[in-house]
Amino acid sequence: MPASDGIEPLRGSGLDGTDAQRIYRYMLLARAISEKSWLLTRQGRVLFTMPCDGQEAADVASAYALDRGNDFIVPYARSLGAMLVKGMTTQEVMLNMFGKAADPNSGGRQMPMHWGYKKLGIISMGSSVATTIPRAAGVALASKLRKQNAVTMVYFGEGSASEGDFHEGLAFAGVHRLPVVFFCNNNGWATSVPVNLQSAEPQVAKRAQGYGFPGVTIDGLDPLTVYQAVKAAVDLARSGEGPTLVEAMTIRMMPHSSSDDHLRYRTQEELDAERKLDPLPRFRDFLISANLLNEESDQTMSDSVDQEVEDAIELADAAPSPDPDSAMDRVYAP
Amino acid sequence: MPASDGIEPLRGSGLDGTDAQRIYRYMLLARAISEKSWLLTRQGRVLFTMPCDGQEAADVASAYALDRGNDFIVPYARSLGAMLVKGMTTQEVMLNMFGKAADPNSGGRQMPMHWGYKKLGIISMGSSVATTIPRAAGVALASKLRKQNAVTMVYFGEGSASEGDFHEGLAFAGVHRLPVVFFCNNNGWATSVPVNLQSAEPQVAKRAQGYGFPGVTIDGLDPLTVYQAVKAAVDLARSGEGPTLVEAMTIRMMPHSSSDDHLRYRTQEELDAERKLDPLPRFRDFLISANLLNEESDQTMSDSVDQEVEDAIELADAAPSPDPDSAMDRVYAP
Amino acid sequence: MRLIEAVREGLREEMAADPGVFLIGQDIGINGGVFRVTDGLLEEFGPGRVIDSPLAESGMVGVAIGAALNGMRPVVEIQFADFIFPAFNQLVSEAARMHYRTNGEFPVPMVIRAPYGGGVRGGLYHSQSVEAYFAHVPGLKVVVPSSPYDAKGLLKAAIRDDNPVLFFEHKLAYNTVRGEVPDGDYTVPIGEAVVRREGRNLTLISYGLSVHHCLEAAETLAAEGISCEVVDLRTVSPLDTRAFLESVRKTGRACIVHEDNLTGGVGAEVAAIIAKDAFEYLDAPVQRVAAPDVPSFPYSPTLEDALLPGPPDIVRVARELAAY
Amino acid sequence: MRLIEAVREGLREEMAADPGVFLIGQDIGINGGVFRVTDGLLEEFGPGRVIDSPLAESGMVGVAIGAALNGMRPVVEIQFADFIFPAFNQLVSEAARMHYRTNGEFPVPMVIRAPYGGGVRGGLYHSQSVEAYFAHVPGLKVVVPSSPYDAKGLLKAAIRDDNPVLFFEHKLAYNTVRGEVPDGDYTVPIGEAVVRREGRNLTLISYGLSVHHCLEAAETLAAEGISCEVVDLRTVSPLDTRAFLESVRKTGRACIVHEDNLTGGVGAEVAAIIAKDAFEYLDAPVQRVAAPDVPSFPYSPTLEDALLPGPPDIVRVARELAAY
Ligand SMILES: Cc1ncc(C[n+]2csc(CCOP(=O)(O)OP(=O)(O)O)c2C)c(N)n1
Ligand SMILES: Cc1ncc(C[n+]2csc(CCOP(=O)(O)OP(=O)(O)O)c2C)c(N)n1
Ligand SMILES: [Mg+2]
Ligand SMILES: [Mg+2]
Repeated sequence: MPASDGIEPLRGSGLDGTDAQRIYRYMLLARAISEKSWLLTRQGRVLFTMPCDGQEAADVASAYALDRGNDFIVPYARSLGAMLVKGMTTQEVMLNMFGKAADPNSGGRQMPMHWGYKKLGIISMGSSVATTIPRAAGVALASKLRKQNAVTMVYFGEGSASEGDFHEGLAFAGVHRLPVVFFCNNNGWATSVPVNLQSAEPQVAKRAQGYGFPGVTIDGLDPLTVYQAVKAAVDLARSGEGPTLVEAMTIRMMPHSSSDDHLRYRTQEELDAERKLDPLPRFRDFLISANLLNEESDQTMSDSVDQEVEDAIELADAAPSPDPDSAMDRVYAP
Repeated sequence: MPASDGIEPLRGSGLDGTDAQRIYRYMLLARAISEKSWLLTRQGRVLFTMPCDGQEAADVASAYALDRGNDFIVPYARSLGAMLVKGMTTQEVMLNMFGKAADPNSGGRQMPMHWGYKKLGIISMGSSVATTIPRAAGVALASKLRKQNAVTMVYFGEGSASEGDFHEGLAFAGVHRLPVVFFCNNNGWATSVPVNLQSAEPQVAKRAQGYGFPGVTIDGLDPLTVYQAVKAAVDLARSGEGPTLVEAMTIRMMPHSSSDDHLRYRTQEELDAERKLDPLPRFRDFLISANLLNEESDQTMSDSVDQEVEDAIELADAAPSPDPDSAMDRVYAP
Repeated sequence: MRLIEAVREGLREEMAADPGVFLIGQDIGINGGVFRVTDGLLEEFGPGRVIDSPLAESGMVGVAIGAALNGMRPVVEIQFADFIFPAFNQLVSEAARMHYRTNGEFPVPMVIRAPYGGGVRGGLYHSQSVEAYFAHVPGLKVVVPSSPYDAKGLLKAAIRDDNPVLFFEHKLAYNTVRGEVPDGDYTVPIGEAVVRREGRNLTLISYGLSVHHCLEAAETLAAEGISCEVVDLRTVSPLDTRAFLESVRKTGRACIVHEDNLTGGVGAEVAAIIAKDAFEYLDAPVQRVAAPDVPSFPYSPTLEDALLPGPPDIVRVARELAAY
Repeated sequence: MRLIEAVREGLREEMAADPGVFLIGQDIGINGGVFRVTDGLLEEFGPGRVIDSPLAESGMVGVAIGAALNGMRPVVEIQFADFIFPAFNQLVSEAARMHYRTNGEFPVPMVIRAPYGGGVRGGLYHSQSVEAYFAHVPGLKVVVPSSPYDAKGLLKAAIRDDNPVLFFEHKLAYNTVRGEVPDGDYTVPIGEAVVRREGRNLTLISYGLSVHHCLEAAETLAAEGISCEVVDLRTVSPLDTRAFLESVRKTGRACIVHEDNLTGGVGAEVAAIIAKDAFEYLDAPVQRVAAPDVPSFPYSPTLEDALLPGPPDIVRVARELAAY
C-alpha cells in the first residue's frame, strides 16, 4: 500500500499518507485502551477510568501538530490520545490505570488518567479542573523568558472553561503573546450538565476575541481538520504571534466516568445517534477511499493494537504496588 | 429658568430638563465630596479615600436610570455618585469617611468608600474586588425567583474585570437571563497597571458576546449617553431579556487612592491633557447652552453643594466613634 | 435510614416548608448529584429551586451569597469538599464577614454542603477533610454530622440559621452509616456536642465518620478493661468546649481523633483548650490521632491504607494513654 | 537598615545571581509595589523579570507555578495577604502537592510574598494574618521574619528552596523595624527558630512583628522580676518544635503570641505540641495571646485598638502565668 496513493486527498492538510496511518493507529490505540479500561473497571480490576471514546481524532491529531520532542502538553483527564502521541507507551498508561509503583505519572499516587511525565514534557495535572490553564500560560512564559523554541498546548473541556482560571489564564497569555495553544474539547457536557447551562453562548471560541487573540471552532471528529487548525495555531505561537483558542466539537460516547450513569440524563436514542458520528469508522473509511488502508491492513493494525493493550494489562496487573512505607515520602522536595 | 427651554437638546435621552439639572447637582456633589475627602486625608482628619473625580457622569447617570426605590446596586469603591442618587445623604457619606458609629454602611467597621446600605438596596461590598459580580447575579437570581420586579446593577473597574469572578458571574447571569446590568468603569488603570497589561483586547465589552448577551462601550464622560445606554440595559433586564455589559470609558483624574502617587507612573502632561476631558465643565457648558443653567444658578448650586458638604463634615467629625466595647459584636447573626 | 437519605430528607422537608430554600450545585438536577443526595428533588421542586450550576465554584458561592442577601436561603452543593478551594475567597472574605462588616445589617443565611473524607480510593482530590480551614474563620459555622439523625437535624438547623454554615458529610458514611430517623420535623442545635458513650478512663473526642472509629476502638478497649468516653463534637466551629472539658475533667485523659492531617487540624485547637482549661485535671498528655502530614490521600490502596487513621491507631494511642 | 530594604536587597541579589528568578505581582513594576518593596527593580532588571500582572491572583499564582515547572524561580507579590484567597486553590491544590503527587518528579520552586498584619487602619481587607491556613497544608513552607537580617536571609533561602514558600512580611514592620544587615550573600535556614532573649521563668513564643511585642513585654516583666525567654519561630511551617520545647522544658511555662485570631491559629498547634511533648515539665497551663475571634480588624481606630493584641496583653497573661 504505497503512501503516495493517498497524498492527493490529504493535500492541504500538511500530512502525508504515513502520517495519516500513524494518526489512525494512535486513534485505534486510544480507543482500545479506553474500552479495555472500562471493562477492567466493570470487572473490578481497575477502580476508575474516564473514557475518551469520541475524541480520539481531536486529541491525537492536535498532539500530532506539536514538535513532540520539545513542546509541552498540559493535559486533562481525557487526553489519552495526546499522551500516546507525546510518547507514553501503552505499558505506562496501564501502570497508571492499575495505580502501580512504576506509573510514571505519579507512582500510583494519582487516579487513573491523571497525566504528568516530566521526561516527555507532559506537565502534571490534578483533578481540580482549569487550574491547568494559567499553569500552561506560565510554562509558556518560561519558554519565552528562557528563549526555548517551545509551544505549550493545554487541553480542557468546555465545562471547565466556566472556571475563573480559564479567564485569568487566557487573558495573561494574550497580554504577553505567549506561545500557547488553548485546546477546548467541547463534547457538550460537563458530566450531566449540558453546555447551555454553562453559558448562553454555546461557542467557547467566541471568548477569545475578548482576550485579543483568535478563536476557532472546528470539527473535532475529523483528524485532518484538527491537525490543520492546530498546526496553524502552533505555528503562530512558535513564531511569536501569541495564543489561539481552538475549540474542537466532539462527542462523548461513554458516560463521564466509570462512576457515572449517563442514562440518567441522556436517552439511548440520543446516544445511538451520536455514536454514528464516531470518528474512528469515519477516518477508516476515508483512509480506505484514499488507498491508505484496506480491510486487511485495518485488521492487522487492530490486532496489533489489541495485542499491545493485552500485553500491557498483563504486565501492569502483575507489577508491584507502591510500597506502603513510601506513603509519606516526597511531601517536600529535598 | 424654565426647564422646557432645554428639552430639545435632551430629546432622545429620555430625560427632561429637571432630570438634567438633578444629574448635574449630583455630579457636583460627588465631586465636592471627593475633593473634600482628599483634602481631609491631606490634613490627616480622614485616613483614607478613593477619589471618583472623572467618573461622576458615569456613576450618577447610570444610577439615575434605575428604579431607585426597588432596584439594587452592588457598588464598588468609586461608586459615590451612584450612592448619592440611590439615596445616601452627604451626611451619611461623611460618617463613613470619618469611620463613625453612625456610618450606615458598616458602623465604622469598613474603610471609607466601602458602601452597603440595606434600606436603600445597596448591597455591601468589601475590598476584595470582583467578588461583587457573582453576588450581583445572585441578588438578581433571587429577584427572579421571588418575582421581584427589580434590576440589579453592579459597578466595577476594568482592572477588576480580570478576576475569575467576573467570568463566573457574567456566565451565570447569561445562562439564567438574569435582570442584572454589569457596569464596567474603564478608566484605563488598575492602580498603576494600564489596561493593555490586563488584556490584549482593550474593550472589556467585547467579552459579553462570549456569554451570550450584549456588551456596549460608551462615552462615560457624557451623562446623557450613559443614561440612555444604561436605561436601555435596565429596561431589557426588567423585561426578562437578560443582562447587558455596559463599559463606560472614563478618566481617573486623581491618584488611585490617598495612598497612591500617580506621578510615579503617569506624566503631568498626560494628566493635564486628561483633565481637559473633565465631565463636569463639559456638562455644565451643555446645560448652559441648553438654557438649563447659567453662571448664576451654577454658582448657587455650587455654593449649596459646598455648604452641604461642609455641614456634613462638621457633623461627622463631631459624631461619636464606635464604642470599643462593641468591637466583638455581631460576628454571628443571632 | 442511611445517612444519605437523612440528608435528602432534611433538604426535602426544608424546601417544602420554606419557598426561600433552593439548591445550587453541579449535577444536582436530573443527575441527582454525583452521590445522589439530591435524587428526586428536581422532579419535586422544579428547575427554579434545584439549579445545575456551571462548573464554577466561586461563582456558585458568590451567587448564593447574593441570593441570601436578597431573601433566599440557598443550599450549595460542592461536588467534593476538595473543590471548595476555588470558592475560598467568597467564603472567607465575603460570606463569613458580611454580617460583621455591616454591623449586623446583612446576614448571610446559606448552607454549603460537601462530601468529605477518604477511604474511597478517590486519590488526592476526592478524599480531603477541609474543616480546619473554615474552623479558623470567625463568622462561619462548621458542622460535621456522624449519624443520620444528626445529619437531618443539623442540616435543618443549618438551613434555618442566619449564618453561613459549612456542612460536611463523610462520603463513606453516606451508605454505610445507618440509624433511626424520626419522620417529620426536628432540629439538632448547632454548637452542641454529645456524649456517644460514657466512660471513666479516658475521653475520645471526634466528629464525623471518625466518631464510629472511636466507638469501635472503645469497644475493643473495653474488653481490655479500658473504659472510654466518646464525645462527638458534631459542630467543629463554634466548639462546644464545655462538653469536652467536662468529660476530660472527669477522665483526666484525652485523645482527639480526626481524619484530617495532624498539623493545624481541629485537634490542635481542642488540645490547646484542654491543655489550658483542664490543666489541673490532666493525668497524661493530650494525644491526637490524625492523618499524617501529607497533602492528601494518594490513590493506590497500599498507600492510602498506610495513611488513613482508623480504630487500630486509636486503640494503640489509647492504651498508651491509659497506661501513662 | 529597615525591614523593607532588607527584603528588596534579598530580591535584588537573588535576581542578579540567578537569571531564573523573576517577579510577578500587581503594581510591582514602575510603581515599585504599593509598599515600594520592589522599587527600582524594574529599571534594573527590565519588564521581562519584573512583571506587572493583571488583577487576577489565581492566574498570577497559576502562571508562577507553570513557570516554576519549566525551570524558573518566580517570586509572586500578593498586594495584601488578604488578597491571597482567590489563589487559594492554586496554592493548596496545586503548588503544595505537585511534588508529592508526581512522586518527586515536579518540584515547584516558588515564593509567594505578601504583606500581612493590622495596626495600619486598613480595615478588614488590609490587616489580616493568613499564615494559619497555609501552616495546615503539607507541602508548603511558611515563613514570617521579624528582623531585617532574617528577612533578607530567609527570603534568599526561600528563593533557593525547591518548595513553594509563603513569605509574610508585617506591613507595619516595613519601616519601623530596623536592624543590622551585612552586605552581600548569606541565608537564614528555613525551619529554624531562634531564641531572641534568654530567660528563666517563662517562654514567650512568637513570630513576625509580635516578636517585638514579646520583647517589649519581656522588658517590662524583667523590671518586675519575671524573666522571660523569647523564642522567635521565624518559620511557622514546618515548625522547629525542638527549639521551643527545649525552652519550655527549661522554664516550665509557655505563652504563644500572635496577631492572627485565636481559634485555629498557629498558637493552637504550638500549644498542642507543648501540652503533649513537654507535659512533664509544665508548671502552668499553656497560654495564648492572640486577636479575638472576629473576622478581621475593623477600620475605626477605636475598634481596631480594642482588638489588636499588644505588649500589655502579653504582660497581663505572663504575670498570671508566672504567678500560677
Ligand atoms: C474544581 C472542580 N470542580 C468539580 C470537579 C468535578 N468534575 C470533574 S470533571 C467535571 C466535568 C468536566 O466537564 P468538561 O470540562 O466539559 O470535560 P469533559 O468531562 O466533558 O471532557 C466535573 C464537574 C472537578 N474535577 N474540579
Ligand atoms: C482581590 C484584590 N486584589 C487586589 C486588590 C488591590 N486593589 C484595589 S483597587 C485595585 C485596582 C482596581 O482597578 P479597577 O478595577 O480598574 O478600578 P479603578 O480603581 O480603576 O476604578 C487593586 C489592585 C483588591 N482590592 N482586591
Ligand atoms: Mg465537556
Ligand atoms: Mg480602572
